[in-house]
Amino acid sequence: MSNVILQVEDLHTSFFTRAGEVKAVDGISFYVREGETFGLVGESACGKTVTGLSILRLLPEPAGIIVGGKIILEGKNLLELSKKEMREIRGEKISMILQDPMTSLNPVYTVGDQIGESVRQHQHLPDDMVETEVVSALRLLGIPAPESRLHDYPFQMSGGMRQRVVGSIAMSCRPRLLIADEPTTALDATIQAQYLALFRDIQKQTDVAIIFITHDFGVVASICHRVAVMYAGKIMETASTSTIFKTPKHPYTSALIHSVPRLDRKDDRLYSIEGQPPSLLNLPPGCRFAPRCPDVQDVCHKQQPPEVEIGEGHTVSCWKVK
Amino acid sequence: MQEKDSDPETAAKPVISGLSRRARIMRKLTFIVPVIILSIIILVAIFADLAWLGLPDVRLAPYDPEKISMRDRLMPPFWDEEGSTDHLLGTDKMGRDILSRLIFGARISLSVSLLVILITSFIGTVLGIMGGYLGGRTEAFLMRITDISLAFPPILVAMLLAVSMGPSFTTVVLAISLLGWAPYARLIRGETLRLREMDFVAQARVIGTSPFRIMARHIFPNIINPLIIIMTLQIGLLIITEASLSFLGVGIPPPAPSWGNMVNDGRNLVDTAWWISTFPGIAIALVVMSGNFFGDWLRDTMDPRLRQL
Amino acid sequence: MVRFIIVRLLQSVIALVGIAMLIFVLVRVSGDPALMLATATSTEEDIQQIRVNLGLDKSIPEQFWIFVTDVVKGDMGESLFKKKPVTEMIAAALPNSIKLILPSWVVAMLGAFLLGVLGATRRDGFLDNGVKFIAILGQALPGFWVAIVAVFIFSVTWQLLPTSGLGGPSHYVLPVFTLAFFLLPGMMRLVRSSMLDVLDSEYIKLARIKGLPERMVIWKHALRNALIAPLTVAGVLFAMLITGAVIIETVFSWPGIGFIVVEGVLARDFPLVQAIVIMVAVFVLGINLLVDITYAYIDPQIRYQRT
Amino acid sequence: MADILLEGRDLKKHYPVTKGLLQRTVGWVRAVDGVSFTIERGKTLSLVGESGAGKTTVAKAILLLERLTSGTILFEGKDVYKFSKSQLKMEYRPSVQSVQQNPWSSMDPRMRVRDIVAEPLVVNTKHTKEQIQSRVKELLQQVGLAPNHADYYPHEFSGGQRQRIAVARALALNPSLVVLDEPVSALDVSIRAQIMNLLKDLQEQYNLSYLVIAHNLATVRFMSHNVAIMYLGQIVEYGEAEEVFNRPLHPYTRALISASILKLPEDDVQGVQQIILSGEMPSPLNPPSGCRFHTRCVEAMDICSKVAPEERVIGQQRVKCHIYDDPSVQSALSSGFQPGTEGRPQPS
Repeated sequence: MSNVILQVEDLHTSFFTRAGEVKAVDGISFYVREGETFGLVGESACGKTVTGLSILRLLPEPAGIIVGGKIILEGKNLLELSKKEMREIRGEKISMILQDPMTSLNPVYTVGDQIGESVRQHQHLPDDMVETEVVSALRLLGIPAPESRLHDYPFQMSGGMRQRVVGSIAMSCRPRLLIADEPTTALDATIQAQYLALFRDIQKQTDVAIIFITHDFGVVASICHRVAVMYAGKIMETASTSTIFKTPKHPYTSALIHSVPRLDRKDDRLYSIEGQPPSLLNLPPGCRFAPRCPDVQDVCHKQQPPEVEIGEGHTVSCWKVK
Repeated sequence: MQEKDSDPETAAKPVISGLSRRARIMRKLTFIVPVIILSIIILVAIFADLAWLGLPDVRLAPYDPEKISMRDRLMPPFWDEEGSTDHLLGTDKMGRDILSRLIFGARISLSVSLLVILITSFIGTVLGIMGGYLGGRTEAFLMRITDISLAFPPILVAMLLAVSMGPSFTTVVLAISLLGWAPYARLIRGETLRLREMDFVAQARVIGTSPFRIMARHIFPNIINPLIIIMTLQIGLLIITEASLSFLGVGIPPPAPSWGNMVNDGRNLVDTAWWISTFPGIAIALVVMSGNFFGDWLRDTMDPRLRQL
Repeated sequence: MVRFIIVRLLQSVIALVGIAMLIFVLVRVSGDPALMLATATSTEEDIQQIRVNLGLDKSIPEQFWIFVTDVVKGDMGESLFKKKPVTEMIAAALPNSIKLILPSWVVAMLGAFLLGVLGATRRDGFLDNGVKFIAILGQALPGFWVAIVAVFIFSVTWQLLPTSGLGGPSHYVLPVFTLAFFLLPGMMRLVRSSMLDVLDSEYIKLARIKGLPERMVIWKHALRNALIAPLTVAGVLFAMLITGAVIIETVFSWPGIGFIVVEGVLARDFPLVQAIVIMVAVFVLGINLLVDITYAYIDPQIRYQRT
Repeated sequence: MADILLEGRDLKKHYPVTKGLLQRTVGWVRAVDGVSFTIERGKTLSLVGESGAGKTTVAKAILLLERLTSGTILFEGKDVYKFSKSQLKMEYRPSVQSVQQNPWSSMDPRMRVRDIVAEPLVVNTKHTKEQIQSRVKELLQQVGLAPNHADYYPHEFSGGQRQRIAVARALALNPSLVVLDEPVSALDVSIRAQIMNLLKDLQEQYNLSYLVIAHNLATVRFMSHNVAIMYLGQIVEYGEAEEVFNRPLHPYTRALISASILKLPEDDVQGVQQIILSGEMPSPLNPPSGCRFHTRCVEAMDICSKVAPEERVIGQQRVKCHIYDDPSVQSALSSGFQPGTEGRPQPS
């Protein structure tokens, strides 16, 4: 078993707004191993993106604040680092890919500039060496004719190609951990399949640990080794991908998977979870999913269930599971 | 590139505006103070005298603004040893009471601004919406007009009209409005172009709604926010323009007590009778500042996206 | 790029013709210059005679045609009062205007960009509120009042600077700073809001993800993108100042274009006024075109779109 | 012959590409290049494809938001472009409605829900205010919303609720065809299921025809009776949904299915081999010669880059691919041979 790169313990992140404290992430814990893709999956406003931003400590100023917990990377708690130390880690030890390739690249600088910038920032190489690094980063992401493409501007490239450039920027300093926030949501299905296959290879070559944030279960199935299902700021269940799909224990996980339309069979009616996700301003006291849960008991409304480990790496937070 | 499966989380992110406590108090101030100042000045302008009620001699101002009394000319404000409480803010070189002239000046400045705002916003909105939604000739015509209006600062136009039609209240209003609607048209056109691309306009066309009804029922209600914001910001600008015209002698004809005239009266007496120009200057600044503060506050609360106004 | 320039030139010419017609009619309508020239003793025939040799008896379209053909030949008519070709008078006044406008514009733009960017990067900080206050103050105080007060303080009481007129560098200080003080606020707010929009964008977030120092994120990535919108306004502002600085020129009796325009209008010297307005229009439209071309150097995408 | 409500015959929409000084047209973007299909009454046809396929352009043409370059649209057998203004207003407009993709921009933020849903009635009918209001309440109930929701503004609703309001508005004039442009792609997974069930129930209840524009194949399989797979402005495969999904003929359809299917790496789903397409999506400005898919097709032959394939009919399915030029291959197929899993069928 490869060693653990990142350990998140009881992370609490809130946004302090005029309307009150929005508990975006309310106590989550998980770990990611070297060479492993860990999925953070859930519907909108479940806190998956906020978790990613908290790890990099890039929450929007001044509202977003990490109010509790630890984030340990190779033995160091990132929350105790100075701003300068944290900046050295961003881009070198941990990097991130954002969702929309159309807006992630600066329109007025060439692709080569934008990749070379992070290489120069972290590796302090002479200029000729920087160019070879840039070309190798572009080649790693399978971009054809990298020597000429690095002089192009972002608007001269298709969405898929730009997302590869963003990938090159992220991998240019061979980080230990890559956070990918919905990188393929804006891409077409066939281009998405290409992108996911590409990252499976990159992971084999570089052994980089990946936190893959998505709302699409198809993506989870094709690239993640282990998955955490999030709902309203908490992790409901964490398990290997096949366990999540085949033998989920938490009612929300099974309901969610059940309501995804399948391509390999014809359903005449889809299972749908009734009601609406809770507002993060006034969360229900007990289990967050209680108001919509088919197997709800009255204890669920009163108290939050503890996180119980029911198998190797399989944890669930639900009163139904002992 | 059509967006596939756009992740709803990014689209429905909760509005997070974490203003610190001090900033929040500042925001309240930028609302309350200007509103108080503006309402005082509006009341003063209305009740300067009750002529409009048929009682010409009942007035708020202590004296008739144009009554000349050479005996007490160039009297400093009351706190000065030569000053007296009869004329709280002193008198000008013709002995006219500065305070009364300020009060009546408020009526002139506000009425000019209000009238110009109504005219220019109406023309600007109509042309802006038609130019933005219908495009084609109206838009080309509009763009050429805005080019032309760049070369014609209001002051030049005003001078020409004042000289030809003789300086008067209507000349000033006409001069500023002649090209004053261009900024409204430009902004409303931009907003209309943005709204025209939105789905609900396409939806209205699908059910066969006429272009006129789309402009009136869908486009217009959605541009009221930016319109109100420009109007409040214009109050200050127009008062300065009116004052500048009077200062150049092409605005409201003396002896009418427009603030511009008053500053002009005291122009070369600055060292001996400083108060003649200073008090109208402060009055102008107060009104303009309140207008701008209130405009800023409105913009931030109504639609922060319109920051560039 | 060539096609784009030609189309823009065509548009400018159309606008220029529009301006020429507008001013031509406006001046004719604003009273009868012949009366101004007539002395107390001149009889009705004399006045009619003045009108004839000024060509005012013909219909306005005819007069316009004659005027256009003259302009093409480089003769924009003669000032009624100074009896000198109008172009000569403009040639004398324009440099003075430029000497006033250029330094004020540069001071205002530099100030606006610096304070705008600093205001945007330290939101709601002490500096940001200070910047906002100057902006509102600057727009609130009427230009002429600030000029008068400045003259009163610096020239009259402290006798540091001359009260008016052209001359050595000390003559420039007051007019330049009062004009700059008038220009600064509008530009500063525009730069601040354009900067705030850019700082919200995804590529700035990616720049921070790369671990770049904050100053590099702001001065390299954000500033260049934030320049685009304010640039157009800055260009137009410069052009409008030619006639816009009339107040500062009158207060400081600075012999620029604004100054002679005021005299021209009051004296109904319509050839002078016409020539100035058209010359200013050429200047304004020219700068507008220049600004559009520099766009291409800041934003490569526009450069590609236009070739 | 099924009861055909609307038919598209050889629809084309070309945008001129201009260059140089006098805006000379140097080329054409053939966004929609010869598309034909039929929508049967009470049934759903889906146009599926990736960006640049031209499916939204076809939808806009049917909604008369865009004018076609050529081709005809027949509504109940009559050519729509020959309709007079009043015919359009009385017959066509009320019976063809639409639901847009983005719930946040498909409704006027300044209008209350009551006026939004009522607008089609206000514009097209002479009903009194009371009649319209009672109809609005009835419509809201049908889409699962409470009557008092009529007094709220759009921003007070969640994405899912807004799509329900959009559906209520589309039903206001009892249409026969509803064009659904990506109706659920902007919604959360759990909400998506609610809306798709609602649309299906309404279809059965009112015998509605749907034209669905989508890129998510699983949603399409659940909603559709017939499906058209589009690539760069052309239909490459057309047929009954179940047949196309069970036995995809065109290599692009197989690649799309392989890319969209929810499959764990260790499982193998019967009949679906792992296809990862290479290369980038070609730009519609200069589409590849011959068959437009040849640059990315795993089974491309040299004829594919030269000649555009003819449309072949195999069983109920129509397909444009040179694999099926060989008649013996066609006969093998029509006797239930399963292409794809055992590689290409060898001509006997």
